Amino acid sequence: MSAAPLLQVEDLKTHFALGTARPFGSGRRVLKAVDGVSFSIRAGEVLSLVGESGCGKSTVGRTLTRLETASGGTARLDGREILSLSQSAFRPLRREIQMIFQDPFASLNPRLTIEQTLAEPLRIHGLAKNRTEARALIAETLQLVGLDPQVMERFPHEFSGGQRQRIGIARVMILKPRLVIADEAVSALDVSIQAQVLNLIKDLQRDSGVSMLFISHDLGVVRHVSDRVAVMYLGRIVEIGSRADIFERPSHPYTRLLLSSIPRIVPGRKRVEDLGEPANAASPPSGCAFHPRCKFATDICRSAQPLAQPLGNEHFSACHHIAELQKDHA
Amino acid sequence: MKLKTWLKSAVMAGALLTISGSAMADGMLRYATVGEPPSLDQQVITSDLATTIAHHMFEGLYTFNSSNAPVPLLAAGDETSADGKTITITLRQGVSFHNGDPMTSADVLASLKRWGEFGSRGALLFDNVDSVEATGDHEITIKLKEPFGPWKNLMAFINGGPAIYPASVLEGAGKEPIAPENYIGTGPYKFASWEPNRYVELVRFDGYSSPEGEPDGYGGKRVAEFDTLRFIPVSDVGTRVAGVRAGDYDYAESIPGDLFADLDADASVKTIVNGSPLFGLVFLNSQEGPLKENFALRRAIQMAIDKVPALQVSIGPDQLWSANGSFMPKGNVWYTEAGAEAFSKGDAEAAKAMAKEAGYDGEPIKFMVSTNYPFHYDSAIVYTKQLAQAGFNIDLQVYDWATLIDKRGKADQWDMFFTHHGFVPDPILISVMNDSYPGWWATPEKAELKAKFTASSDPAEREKIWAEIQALIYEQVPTMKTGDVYTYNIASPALKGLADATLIWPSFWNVSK
Amino acid sequence: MATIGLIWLCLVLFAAVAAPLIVPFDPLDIDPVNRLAEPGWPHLFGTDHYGRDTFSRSLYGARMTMFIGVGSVVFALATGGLIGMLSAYFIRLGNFLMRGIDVLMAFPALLLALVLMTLLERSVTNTIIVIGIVYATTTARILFGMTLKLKREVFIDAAICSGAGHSSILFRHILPNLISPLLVQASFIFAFAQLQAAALDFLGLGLPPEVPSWGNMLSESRIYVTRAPWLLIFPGLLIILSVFSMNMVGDAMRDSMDPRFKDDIAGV
Amino acid sequence: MLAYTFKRLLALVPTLLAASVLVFLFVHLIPGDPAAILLGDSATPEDVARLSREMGLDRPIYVQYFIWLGNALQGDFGTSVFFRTPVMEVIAGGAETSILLALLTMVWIILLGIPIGVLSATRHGTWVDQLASGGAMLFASVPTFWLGLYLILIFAVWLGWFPSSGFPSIHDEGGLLNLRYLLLPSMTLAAPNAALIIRLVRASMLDVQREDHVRTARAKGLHPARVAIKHVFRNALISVAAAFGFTFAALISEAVVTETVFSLPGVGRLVVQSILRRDYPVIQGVILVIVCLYMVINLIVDLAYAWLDPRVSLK
Amino acid sequence: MALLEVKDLAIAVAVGGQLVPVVHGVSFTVEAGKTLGIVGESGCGKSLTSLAIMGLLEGSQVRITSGSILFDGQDMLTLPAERRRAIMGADMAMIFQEPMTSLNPVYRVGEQIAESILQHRKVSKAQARERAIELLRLVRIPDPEGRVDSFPHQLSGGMRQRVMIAMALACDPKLLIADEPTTALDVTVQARILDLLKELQDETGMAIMLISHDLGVIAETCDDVAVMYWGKIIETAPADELFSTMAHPYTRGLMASIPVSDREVERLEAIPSRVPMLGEKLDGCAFHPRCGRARPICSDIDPVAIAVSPSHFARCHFPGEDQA
Repeated sequence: MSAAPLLQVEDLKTHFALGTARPFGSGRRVLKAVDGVSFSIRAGEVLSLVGESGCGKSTVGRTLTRLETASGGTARLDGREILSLSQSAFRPLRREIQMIFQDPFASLNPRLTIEQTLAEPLRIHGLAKNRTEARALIAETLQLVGLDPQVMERFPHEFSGGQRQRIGIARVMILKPRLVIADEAVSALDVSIQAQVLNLIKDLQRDSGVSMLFISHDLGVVRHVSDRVAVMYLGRIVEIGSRADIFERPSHPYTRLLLSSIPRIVPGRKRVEDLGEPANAASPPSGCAFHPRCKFATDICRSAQPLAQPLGNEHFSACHHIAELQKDHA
Repeated sequence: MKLKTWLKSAVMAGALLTISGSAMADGMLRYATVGEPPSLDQQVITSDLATTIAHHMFEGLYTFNSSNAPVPLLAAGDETSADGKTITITLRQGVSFHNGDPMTSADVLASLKRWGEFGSRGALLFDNVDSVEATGDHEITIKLKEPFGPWKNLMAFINGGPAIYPASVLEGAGKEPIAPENYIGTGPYKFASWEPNRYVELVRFDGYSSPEGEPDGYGGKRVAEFDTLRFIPVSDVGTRVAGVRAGDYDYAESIPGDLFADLDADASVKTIVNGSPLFGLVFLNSQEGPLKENFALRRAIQMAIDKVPALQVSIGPDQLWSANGSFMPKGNVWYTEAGAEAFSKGDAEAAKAMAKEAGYDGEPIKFMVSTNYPFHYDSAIVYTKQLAQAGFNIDLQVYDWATLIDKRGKADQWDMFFTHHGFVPDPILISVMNDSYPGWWATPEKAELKAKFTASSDPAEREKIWAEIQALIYEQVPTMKTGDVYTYNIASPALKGLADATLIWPSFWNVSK
Repeated sequence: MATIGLIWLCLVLFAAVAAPLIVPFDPLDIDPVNRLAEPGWPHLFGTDHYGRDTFSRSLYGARMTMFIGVGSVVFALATGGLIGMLSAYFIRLGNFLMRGIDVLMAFPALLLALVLMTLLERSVTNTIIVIGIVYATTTARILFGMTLKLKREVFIDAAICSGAGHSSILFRHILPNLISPLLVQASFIFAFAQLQAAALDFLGLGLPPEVPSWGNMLSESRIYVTRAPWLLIFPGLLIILSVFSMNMVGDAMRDSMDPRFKDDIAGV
Repeated sequence: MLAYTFKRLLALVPTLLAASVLVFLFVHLIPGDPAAILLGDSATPEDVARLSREMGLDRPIYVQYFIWLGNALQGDFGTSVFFRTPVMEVIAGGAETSILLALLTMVWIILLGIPIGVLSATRHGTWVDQLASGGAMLFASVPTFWLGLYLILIFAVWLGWFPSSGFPSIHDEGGLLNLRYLLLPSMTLAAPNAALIIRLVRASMLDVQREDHVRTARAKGLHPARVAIKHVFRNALISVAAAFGFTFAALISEAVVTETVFSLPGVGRLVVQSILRRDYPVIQGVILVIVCLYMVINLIVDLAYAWLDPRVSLK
Repeated sequence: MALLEVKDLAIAVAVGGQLVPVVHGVSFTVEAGKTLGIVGESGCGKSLTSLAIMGLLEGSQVRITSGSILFDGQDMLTLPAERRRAIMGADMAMIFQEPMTSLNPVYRVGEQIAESILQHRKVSKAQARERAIELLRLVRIPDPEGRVDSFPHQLSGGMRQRVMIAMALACDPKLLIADEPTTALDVTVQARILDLLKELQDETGMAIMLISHDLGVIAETCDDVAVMYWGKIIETAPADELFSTMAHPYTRGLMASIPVSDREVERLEAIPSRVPMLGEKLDGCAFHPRCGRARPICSDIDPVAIAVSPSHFARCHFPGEDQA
């Protein structure tokens, strides 16, 4: 694998102000949705970001596409810093970073035909000289995602969820981006349809060699599509590593809890003990945010935030008790 | 269960509210007025509404009897010197103000002086007055520069006239109306309260000293039968009518002519026609614009108008209007037909020809009218049509009264405007006689006749001069009279002692329920 | 119900357009001889105190109804809609503009209209503007809210990701989605504008009195409630029917666009 | 709660200030000179100019504004040009009528609007519902003054059940019985507003009926009436409460007309009359008081909202 | 006798005055103390069926057109409303998918639990409150004395679902219908709720009817499973038997579509085409347009349930064929 990553994210922070400012108050309460996240994606690689709702995984994607404003940190696409660009300076770069959204019912403008929806990015980025050329490109892309080009005259409400998600993917692929951020791209779909779309995404990724940040809460889906996996908990990455490392040698108590919680068809699952429910992101626990639910937790976990510890082969885990956990594997 | 009890008590409360209707307040007269008076200070305020209320508490030295002749009220009598320049008025004794102080010549002197300086109509008399002095506790002497005929009429006309106030109230009083707490007069009712927007209330003055003699017009004996007179503003005319019919008011003023037939036939109300008509006036701008000094053009306009349809439309039944060209009503001493043949020709062809001769080239003539008085507006609509038929380009501008009054003071904003004029006992009081009244009619011909008119105190001669003035008005057309309008009021049939016709303002002494 | 409303409104529209062709009398023609004539032939709805034909005036009144309705709707939607939409989209500008709207909205509608009307003098245009301003404020509020919601829609995010600029997002993505709520809003403004205009006419601060509008007809004949009842009944019923119809049509439009009714099958 | 109320009150200041400038400007741009009106028809322009000067109406408008504002902050809205009494007194005189009228109207609205709305929603789609919502729509389409005229004609003139117009204070002779003067006006005023509340109660109950928690309540085996009142209506009340703010504004607007029709000595008619008289201080005072009142009502509605909906936090 | 026996239940939706059938003759039984899982994709009619059993379709545009629902020997469909309500919330209780919206936001959770108790048991308010606290403790809510006075919005999703369960258990039901009880929850929370349900079942001996789209959830919790597709039950079997030998091609396709976290597959075997909508018209076997092994007969004739084993039925003309 090449050394220079396509996307290099360092210490990314996205904070939101909660409520309105008080006239004489002591300042705003802040929700630290993303609080110091670092990772990189190489060309042609699929990195999954996994975690439960409210862990900030979607915010990472939205920040990288500049739908949210970063509060700190850097993100370099091909070495070029993108978070500090103005919106207008960033606009040409949007072609490079595209996003697939979760909800296939909401992500298409109900008032535009499929052709209008797909022609818009072409027009903006000047990728088609005229309508004929645009229509040819659109037809080609629709075929690529498994739709009949005839459908371009129709409106979104005439399609099923799976078809709409294909249209959403077509809108992304038509720009031939270098990085695709897929935010829960299949979680709103029925199981049988989800498989179709997952297969499509996987095929397109492999054929075009596009890099991908795949954001999902579904570990099954994640295991199916990713090269590497990052696990997030309350705004931070707690473990990152190759697919095999994460699923076969999970080295963070939270990763283990996640994996053991998935209901399995094959009987004989052994649950990891869970001591509580997820904390509120607006008021995270001190120290290691996971400590109230962790059976390994000691005083240091309550006071100090653990740093990412290298476990070899680009596998990192942010846990104070990494040694004890490692013992378990043996 | 709870709901039931609730409902029951609600129904009972409702029934109670309904039954205990208008059984109360027999000692109170409830008078529905068209609105709220601006102030009750009679010396400076000329609003008829104000006088309707105020003449129950303020009195002048003289007042009018039923034939509109001045008779003494607070005065006991008067003497005029042979040269007509010195008038000595003796005051009635034993008259006291509402505050208990006796009325003396000091009070009268102060009142006359303030009126002379600041009163609305004071200047008409005081321009001719050399001096006024108290020549005894109950005697006043007025020295005139020249003999002045209308003096007693002016003194008797309480609207904007010399109401007698205590001297103490008048200390420092200027043009500005005096405040309600200073409403102290000598009349049969005294001021009780003014609840803005709600009512003005007068109560019987127990220390009242009435003039003697049979009641005749406003003269003669006055007896306050009611404990309270309450004047309630009810601006919506439909509500006023409904209110009298429903028994909520005893008296309501200013009722539209169209309802006359119905109301006259209705046993639950009594109609009272006003004895003295008011009349509409269309003023023409003598200071600026196309009509300035172009008397021929003005006569053309006058020629185009037929007043009768306007009266029919705006007033209704025949008995409530009269197409009378004289500025004073038929039967009045001042009645004259001089010039009045031009009153209501309505000849469009002739008017067209006259206008052409006068050099009229179709430039717009701005005609201002207000909707606050429906009869102004209705008449103006008819005139506008008639004038258009005669080829005049009339730009009808409709404003509310406040705006119109504001605009008419600015000579460049208008050419004609519609207003009306109440009955006055002496032609000198008619607004067009005032040089500074908007329209600003002040030709040398007028000045000459006016001077002669005021200098004479011989009634016959004054009538003759007035006829000349009226003819001049029809010739120079500073204003056009639109006809006499006999307004009428309605009353509850329960009111006793009410005259069949109102002299000028309704009065409620000698009236009971 | 809504169909009947629609038919009635079409009739009103027809009367408004064709009034000059179908009226039996000139609505301004004064005829003192025939004043206050009862309904019958040739005066179907009787005559008023000028002797003007009430039926002809009613037909011309339909014209005014349409003028006032359409005029104030267009004014309110154009100004209020734009302010609301831009305010929500450019939220900084919005905080400022919406403050202004708040101030205007602190005045009860009719009071605001009264004061403005006194200020501007009575005329058809001014009546339209004044009523338009009154409803522009509510329209701005509503559109502000709707645009804020639309702004959070995923397809807007998608458009941003495609690189769409402000004008494209505003007019290509947001505005088309506001059309149907705007239509519903328009129908209610239309209805309320009629009542508001009639109230202004009644207070003597609406259309110039010579204009044959239903409100003016009511206002100038209110004293004839017993003397000539037809003068109040006909224009009154015309107003009620028209406002009622417009409300019905608006209701039907709102129901048909409301997504919760579409969700019924899937939603149980 | 107190802190929140205080904060909200403080936030009203800029809006009020802006409103006061607007009021002042509007009022002063109105053509017509109060001095001229005061002096009546036969006054000459010279008289008018003199009085104008005495009243300070010839000073620059911003000077007049600051003088007025300074006094207003001390609770002094100046003196009525027309009545020559303090504006506050004039307004206070009208306040009793208007407040009683508003209260009585609210009673009607609540007594009629809420039960009929609830009935209409629970009988959704039946003839009861169609009658109620159709009737409500009809009443919302009737011009207030038209309704008022006919109510006077029928109930005061023909039947003689209620007084036709006017309102003697309840401190006057007759006491509380004088409230009967307000029955017809309050019914007139209530008609369109009750109609709106009926429609609103109905619509929000239908909305709440679709919510999941109503299904939960039904799954408990509760009687449908109990579900309708305790779960559906109670929750619908939240959005209905918000509407009472708007209803109040509508009430003020329509009170102007109703008070005129019934010749009630209230604040609404005072506005119209003062505009016609060009009584600037009163117009300014009344409008500003109404704007303040409206804002306070909105604040109360917000507080009620928070009280009704525990999800709304005042902190 | 089974606790719940549903026979030939057919449901239709009124659309513009016409009844569109959406559930086509569904039959199954729930034994006392056992768990039946109903699994299917969106629009298969599983939720409608559960609402019909609970009696919650009343007043909507949905009608039960035929069939019977025997609960404890009584036909819920012919029972007078009064008596049916006496069963609802007492002997038969239900929890729903959306814990966020299924609780009334304006009442404290204690009041809402107590309401159920007061409805069915003659107890005082204070006693009902005591019982509510007890129930909160039963569903493992920490600090039940404090939580009883919380408003729903002050609780997390998992906590709210626990409150829902407590409410359902208020009158010791014989049957608990759980409609997608964990779908809206995070996976760690889901695991805890499922564990709780199992423990409660062990403690109280109630029967559970669990509706879910997640085969994993069904496999972990249920004794028996019914698979629904387009308003029909297409396969029923005891859980272990179903997951070892799937007879219907749809069930098999569903299984193969799921990416699982415990092994890696290069490519998922997706079922082609789209999920049919409820009320759509389909002839023959409803699954034939998507079935890889459809033959002419499949598009003409709707198959009946065929016994694969004594307790295992599948509605397929060729059940069990191509079994891997």
